[in-house]
Amino acid sequence: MTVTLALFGAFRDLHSAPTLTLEVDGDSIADLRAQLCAHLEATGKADKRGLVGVSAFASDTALLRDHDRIPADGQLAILPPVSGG
Amino acid sequence: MTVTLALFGAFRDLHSAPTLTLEVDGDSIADLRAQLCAHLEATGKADKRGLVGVSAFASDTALLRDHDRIPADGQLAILPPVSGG
Amino acid sequence: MLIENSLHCAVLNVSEAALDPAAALDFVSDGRFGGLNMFVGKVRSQNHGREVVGISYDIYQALALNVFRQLAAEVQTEFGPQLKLYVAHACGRLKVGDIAVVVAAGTPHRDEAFRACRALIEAVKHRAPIWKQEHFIDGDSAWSEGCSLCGHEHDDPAKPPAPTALSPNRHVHG
Amino acid sequence: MLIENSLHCAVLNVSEAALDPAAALDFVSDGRFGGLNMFVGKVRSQNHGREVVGISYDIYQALALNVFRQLAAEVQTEFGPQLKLYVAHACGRLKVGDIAVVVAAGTPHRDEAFRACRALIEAVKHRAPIWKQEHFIDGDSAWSEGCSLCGHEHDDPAKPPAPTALSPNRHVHG
Repeated sequence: MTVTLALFGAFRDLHSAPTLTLEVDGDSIADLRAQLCAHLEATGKADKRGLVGVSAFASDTALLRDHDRIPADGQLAILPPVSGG
Repeated sequence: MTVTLALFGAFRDLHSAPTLTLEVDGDSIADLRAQLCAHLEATGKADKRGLVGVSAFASDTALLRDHDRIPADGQLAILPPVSGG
Repeated sequence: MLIENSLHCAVLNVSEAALDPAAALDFVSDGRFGGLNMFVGKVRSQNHGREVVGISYDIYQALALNVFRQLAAEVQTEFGPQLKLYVAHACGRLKVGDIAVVVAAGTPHRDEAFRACRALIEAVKHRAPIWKQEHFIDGDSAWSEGCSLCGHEHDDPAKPPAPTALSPNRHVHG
Repeated sequence: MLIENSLHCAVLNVSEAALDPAAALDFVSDGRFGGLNMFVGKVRSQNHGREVVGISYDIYQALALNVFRQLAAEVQTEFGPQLKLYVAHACGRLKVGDIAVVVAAGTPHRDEAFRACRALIEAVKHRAPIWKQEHFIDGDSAWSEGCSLCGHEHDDPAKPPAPTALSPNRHVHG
């Protein structure tokens, strides 16, 4: 499925757009996480793999855990460790 | 000596003036405390004796303990239990 | 000793000036400080189940200002010199919703700001020469029971009344 | 569920509006409440020994508002329905001294006001989808290390970097 991943914080540096579009084989957040790491490695951004490992995924309303399914509309966000306030 | 005692809080009800003048035999705060109680009893205000027991005495700059001397100018205040804020 | 300009203390007669929380925040702000905490005490409409319409504060002003400075110095001793403190208390008759006291602390980090502000308002409540007279809706008024400033060292010529379950705020010789 | 009108949440773009502590105090005021506590977080000029000239906050706004409501509901569960809460966070580029976040709590008594305000700012700092990029005087910028929102239940495909003494704020899977 096609996933559109909104980018925040340190993931803003990945590229100039505010989202990253990715074809994901599988439907779980764990699948997305693994394939995002592979994508980063393949595109010369292996330095961000560690950050993916400590990042969460979320929709507008909730955090998504690794066993959760990717939302049907493929719209979600990757949230690196937060530092508000 | 002549003591002028500024009245605050519940001691405001003692009479209409903001101070009470008292002749004290002795020079310690303990003397003042005992003679204030006697004065209250003699003037029909024995109901305030309990309040004197939990009250402190002070000058503009410091609390005075029972073993302290009454300031030479005889100016001090009686402080019932406080309830600021 | 408090560093110059790191402390603001005031007693304000309500007929002349109202307490100003914005001024408190401004005062404790500093380019080095990331955390500001402020406590605002207001007159509330109920106390011990009785409806309150107002409170009169009686303050021994000269001593109160000296006590505020002393309490602030103690807080600064605990939290260190990177600290600005503000304390202002209203004197006179207030109505429900009016501000009785403003305490604020500014520090580099938020934990110290919260703890310093809390320490200072607790000290002001328990140790400053301030008395509260509540005015009830039925026309009755009463001076609040409070915290005794007596030390433990003296012999009382008069026995203090025993605290009761009806006077939970009474700290006899506390 | 929060009682209607007992919670105000906002994310404000600094190009459009500044945070307003006075509005926060007004919001959490109530005739029943004697205690208001407010935390104001400001951009400070130093962090980990480096001179900071500004901070950019990046916020996932839709989720942040939902998270603020969830965190406030948790605080209300802890402290009860006699509580008003306010939380507002700035989004965009701030300079030293600008306000980044305002959290306030109003309650009948001061202890709950302090504790509810503290609980809410801690939750906002650790759990809201907000990211801070510090701008240093030498022209360098860096996203702050922060608190991971990952649960502990997943198997990481990539090993997280170990925390080091130089990154005391890093809570890996915290």
